[in-house]
Amino acid sequence: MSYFSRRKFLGKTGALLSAMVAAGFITSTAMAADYPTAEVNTTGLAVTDDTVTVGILHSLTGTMAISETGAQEAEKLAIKQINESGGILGRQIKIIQEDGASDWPTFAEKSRKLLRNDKVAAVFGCWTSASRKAVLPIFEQENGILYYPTFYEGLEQSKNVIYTGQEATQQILAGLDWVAEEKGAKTYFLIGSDYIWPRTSMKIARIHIEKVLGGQVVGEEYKPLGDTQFGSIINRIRLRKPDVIFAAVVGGSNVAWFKQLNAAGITSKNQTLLTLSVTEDEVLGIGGENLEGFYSVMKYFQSLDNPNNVEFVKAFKEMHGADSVIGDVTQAAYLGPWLWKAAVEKAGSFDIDKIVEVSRTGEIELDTAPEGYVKLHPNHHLWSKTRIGQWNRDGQATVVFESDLIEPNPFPEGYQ
Amino acid sequence: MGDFSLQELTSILAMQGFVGISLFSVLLLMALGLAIIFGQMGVINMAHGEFMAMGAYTTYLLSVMTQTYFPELMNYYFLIAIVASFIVAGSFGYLTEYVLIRHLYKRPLDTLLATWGLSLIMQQSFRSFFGAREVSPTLPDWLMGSWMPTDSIFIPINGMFVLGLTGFVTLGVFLLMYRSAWGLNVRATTQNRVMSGAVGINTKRVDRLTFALGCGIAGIAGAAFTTIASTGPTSGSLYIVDTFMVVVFGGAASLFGTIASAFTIAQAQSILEFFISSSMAKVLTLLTLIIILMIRPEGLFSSKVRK
Amino acid sequence: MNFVYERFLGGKNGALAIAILAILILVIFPLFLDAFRLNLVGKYLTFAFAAVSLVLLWGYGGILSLGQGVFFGLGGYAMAMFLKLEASDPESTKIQTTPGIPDFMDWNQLYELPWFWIPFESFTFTLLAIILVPSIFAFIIGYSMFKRRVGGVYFAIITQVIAVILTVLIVGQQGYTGGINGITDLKTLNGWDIRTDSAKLALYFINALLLLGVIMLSKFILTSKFGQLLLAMKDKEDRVRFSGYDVSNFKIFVFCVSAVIAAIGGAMFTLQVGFMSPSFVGIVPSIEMVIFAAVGGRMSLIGVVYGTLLVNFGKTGFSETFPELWLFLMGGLFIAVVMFFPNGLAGIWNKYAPKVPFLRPLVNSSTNAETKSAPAKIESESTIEPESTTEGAKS
Amino acid sequence: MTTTTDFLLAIEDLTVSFDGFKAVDSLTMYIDKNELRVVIGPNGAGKTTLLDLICGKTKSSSGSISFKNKEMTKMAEHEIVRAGIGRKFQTPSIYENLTVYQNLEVSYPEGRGVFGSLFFQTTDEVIKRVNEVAKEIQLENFLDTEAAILSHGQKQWLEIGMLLMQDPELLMLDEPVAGMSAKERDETAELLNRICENRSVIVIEHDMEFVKKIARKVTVLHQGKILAEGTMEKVQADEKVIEVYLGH
Repeated sequence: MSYFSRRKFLGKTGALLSAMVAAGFITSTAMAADYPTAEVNTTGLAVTDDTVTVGILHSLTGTMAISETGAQEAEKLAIKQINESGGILGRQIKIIQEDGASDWPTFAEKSRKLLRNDKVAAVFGCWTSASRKAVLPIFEQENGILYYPTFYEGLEQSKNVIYTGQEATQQILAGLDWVAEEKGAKTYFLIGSDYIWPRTSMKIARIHIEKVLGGQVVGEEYKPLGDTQFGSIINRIRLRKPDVIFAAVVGGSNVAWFKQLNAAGITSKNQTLLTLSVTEDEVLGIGGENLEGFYSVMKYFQSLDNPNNVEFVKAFKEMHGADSVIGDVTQAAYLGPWLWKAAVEKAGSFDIDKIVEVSRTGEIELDTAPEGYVKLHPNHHLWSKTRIGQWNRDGQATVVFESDLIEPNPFPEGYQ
Repeated sequence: MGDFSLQELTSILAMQGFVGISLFSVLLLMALGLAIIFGQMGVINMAHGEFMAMGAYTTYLLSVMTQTYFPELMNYYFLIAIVASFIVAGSFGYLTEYVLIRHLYKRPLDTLLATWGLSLIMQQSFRSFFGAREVSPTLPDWLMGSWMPTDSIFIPINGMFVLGLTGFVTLGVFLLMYRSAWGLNVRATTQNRVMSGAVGINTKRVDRLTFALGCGIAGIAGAAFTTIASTGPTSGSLYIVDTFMVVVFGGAASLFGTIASAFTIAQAQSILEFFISSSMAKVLTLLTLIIILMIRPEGLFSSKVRK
Repeated sequence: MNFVYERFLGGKNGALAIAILAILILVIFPLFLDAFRLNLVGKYLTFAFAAVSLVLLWGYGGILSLGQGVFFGLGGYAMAMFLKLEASDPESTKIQTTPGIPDFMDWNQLYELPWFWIPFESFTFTLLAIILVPSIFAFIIGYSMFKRRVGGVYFAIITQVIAVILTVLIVGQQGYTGGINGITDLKTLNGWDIRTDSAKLALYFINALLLLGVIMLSKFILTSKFGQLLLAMKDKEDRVRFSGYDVSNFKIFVFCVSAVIAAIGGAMFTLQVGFMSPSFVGIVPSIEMVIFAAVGGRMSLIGVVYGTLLVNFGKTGFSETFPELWLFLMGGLFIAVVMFFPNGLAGIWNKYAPKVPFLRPLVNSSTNAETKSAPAKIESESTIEPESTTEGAKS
Repeated sequence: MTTTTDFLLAIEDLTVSFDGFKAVDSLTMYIDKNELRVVIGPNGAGKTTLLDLICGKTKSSSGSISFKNKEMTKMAEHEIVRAGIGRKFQTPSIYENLTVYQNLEVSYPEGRGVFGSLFFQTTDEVIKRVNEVAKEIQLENFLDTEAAILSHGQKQWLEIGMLLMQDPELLMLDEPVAGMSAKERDETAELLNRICENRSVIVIEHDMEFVKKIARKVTVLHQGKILAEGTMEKVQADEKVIEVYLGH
């Protein structure tokens, strides 16, 4: 997390990696021999007889570093575990990490560097939609593959991107259905930060509330990113008295929003609140006492009680410190390298086109995901369950609802 | 809509009024330090937000330490944290003046740039030492929740606390600047630096202490804002532009101007915000300010002084 | 010809400096850098436009604008709007509710092209807009500020606030502007695919030539009486005024010119990078542009190009290896330049190059020889504070 | 409202107040063509403010200033200069980082507009004029010297030279010999006597010895009002003047 501990960690894994390569040398060459480099890599990617190079591209500096830290930690954990278990097609994975610096053009520049100069076989990275939009043309032009971990607004489906987080309908619809049914909600107040993801999410939510649930939207508000004054909006909420506040506020604003909500006397005792934008990462900044009793809708919570997750949490804490927390995106980022491994092994090749081809079959699946079984849909998104967690004072959530596997639908008919 | 009673409407009105006052106190607390420095030396401190964040992190550290070593004192640590924030940010400000600012007095625009460089370094230091994620000091229970003068009026306690603290700090600054011997020195130096030096005022020391005082107040603001907003490496930069506007709009070297300016901006923003979207409210407020400044470049509240 | 030689190139020394820069960016970079790095340099050179604009405005005019990103952005957005319309033909947007409009409009429930987008279907209009929109905007700001004698720190802050307003507006009105994502996925320019390597190479050369052209134009301005008056104003504004010059007109003009120069950079940025976003409009990019100029030497048209290249190479290089250290270095560099080398690289070159025998012929050439004057000192800025801040009365 | 006069400059009923304090109070004063007028008065009498008002640096509260029968009070500073009024400041106000030559050239009254200045060419006529003026102010051997390193007296002369470049009909000098050596004072007095031959000059001065050398008509200001006016001898004999200024 901090500068020093990260350095320590880098040193540690460095040593670990070399030790592992040495130890695993015989098995990996034996396996790699079954997959000659010339055959598994026909497009000149950075694949040698015993290594394959991938890129990690997240913001380590700037405002987004807050959110992206967990994602890149999870990706490194997954890669380390894959390497420990013999690598991929008998090859150890090497990482080139680049800093997007919370700046979209920098993301574009770095992704071009990774694809063009470093010839990486895959890239795990990006967090905001803006950064993804900035790199997308480059991935399509250079024919690279990006594993993108964040839950996002949908309306996109690129051959060169695998979306390991949920698209908007997966996350939103199940949550709204639950709150309508369980809480008997009729009136909704929508609030978000002013950019594409909250706006698209709220658009979908409004249509669902009005057309499907027969409820009423009594307010829809957007705050500029970084704004920290929520008093006026809180008063408007009081005026409209919604059954449910449906929130998608992000970043520093998010902290101010919950602190001021709590101080204004709006707590879970008198108000139902469902948010799309609070994971365990955010709770650290907001403080559990300000969130207690409110609900988040996510596909993953750190408290999930299944063997995969218990092991994942343990491994993550071993690698990144006992007090680290794991949020939805962190888990989705962790899936990236594993999904890539599954695709490469199924294709028997590192070639992007072949990976895309097998990804399109809808047969790439993971039994070992911390969130439970997931399967890649031909539209490059994941089938996943949606869960509702109620926050406790200690910053962990109690899962109060879990849906069936939901089909990803990035271009939802009737919701556009 | 439409189905609420007169009493509810009055309550909302009262609470909305408090929103404006609360924003006013936030703006004023941030602007005070900046205004003192700007009024005294014509220097705009671009790292002001980072001095604020320094206060916020000091509060966070104290909260963690108290929780670990003296959990029974959790109710009181916050008061100590405010003082500590003042001292930490103030000392660092003192150091900054000594190392950086004093070499640049004749070049105000360069000071602006140098303090920007400083703010980059400070932000990255926060990130390196505290991590990129936001932190949240545990607040004492008495700062949570709201005060209810009637059944339907909720006044946030943290908002009142910030308001009270702002009043206290403003009063302190007033007494210091206008009722103390030291304040007389400061004002004399502002009026005529050469003459003040000639009559035996140590103008360098006055500058250094003024800068430290301004930064220290930013530290207090940081401590106070942990109750209402986030603490992260870049938290300070969220406030900085609004704060500049308060200072510029209020006119230099006038405590009253700063107060009046903060009040006007806060009321305009919060009233507009109630009717139109926040983004547009912000755009409109800033735009109006710029237009007024074009008409009255000396700031709205400074009196005409002969040249 | 002699006129051109003296005024646009700045005489023998100036011509030599421009020639060296031209060889570097037109010959050496294209020969020795791979396509990716060359494209990066192309991007950096678009920032150099902004840095050059700051030499005129800040170095000579003494007017610090912390909102140069506004103009960079206006130019960039104008170009992006044209390219986006070309990329949004009905065929490639047929999955949208309303085919034929940019994708982000469709996502934001717009069903037809907003009126202010329509003229951007014309390339000629777009080129005109890149020049005219920033200059009109700068004229309005400049007129209302400089006629009221707002300057110094006040002007810096007001330009900064304008940058904030524009950013909030772009982000908040995403149906019309693409919001925080910006305008992305730009493909062709009048049918020419700008994403290919050959197109990028061609754009690189166009950009480099434009930059050299802008530098020569700036040189012309600075070697004229106008340039001398700028320096004179920075030193003793009242003297210039009481010599019969309308000082504000000069400031407005130099502000407009600097706006146009930055806007050209922005337009070239969009073409080479393939998108435009509000992250170039706000405070941070605007101040970074000032950093480029400060590091290169605020008084040197050529120096700031090297400054821009150096800072950006540093940024890219360092962030590949030590991302955390970069901000420390950048902040430290900035403080160091302001405190110890107010004339930046150009100043250092001026000071130390004469001590190296074979560099001696080059000295003065790549430095601030824009006017015939001796190297101008960085004086205390002519802060034209509003009247009230000047205390004391003389009688 | 202004009456038509033969005077070059007619100041009538001029008042300016700052927050109620009247720095110049209902002042009326006339300057003839080719007149050299010296204005004296104790500190705070309103002397510099008067010059500020004439050249437009300060705007009057009421009253009129008419130059060649043209009202000046509403005009911008540069327009007043172009009408033919030149003003020298109390402390030498020259461009320190330009050479003497450039200081003078920049003051040449052509290419005064934005575009005019962009395409301004240094013609032989300009060079001739610069050399003439440089000779007049005894700086002909310093043309390539950076102005910053001139002596204080030379800076004062340079500023006068910059004004002469524009050939103004009215020249206003605010304490032109302040800080000069005795020799420089004498030379300045000669310079003033030379240049006032075909223009009017207003001089503000404290140094009575110097005033005696140049003065033909003296105006004494006190508290923003005219206390006395006339020849040096007459003024020196005036009781009120002795009381507030000359006496002690």
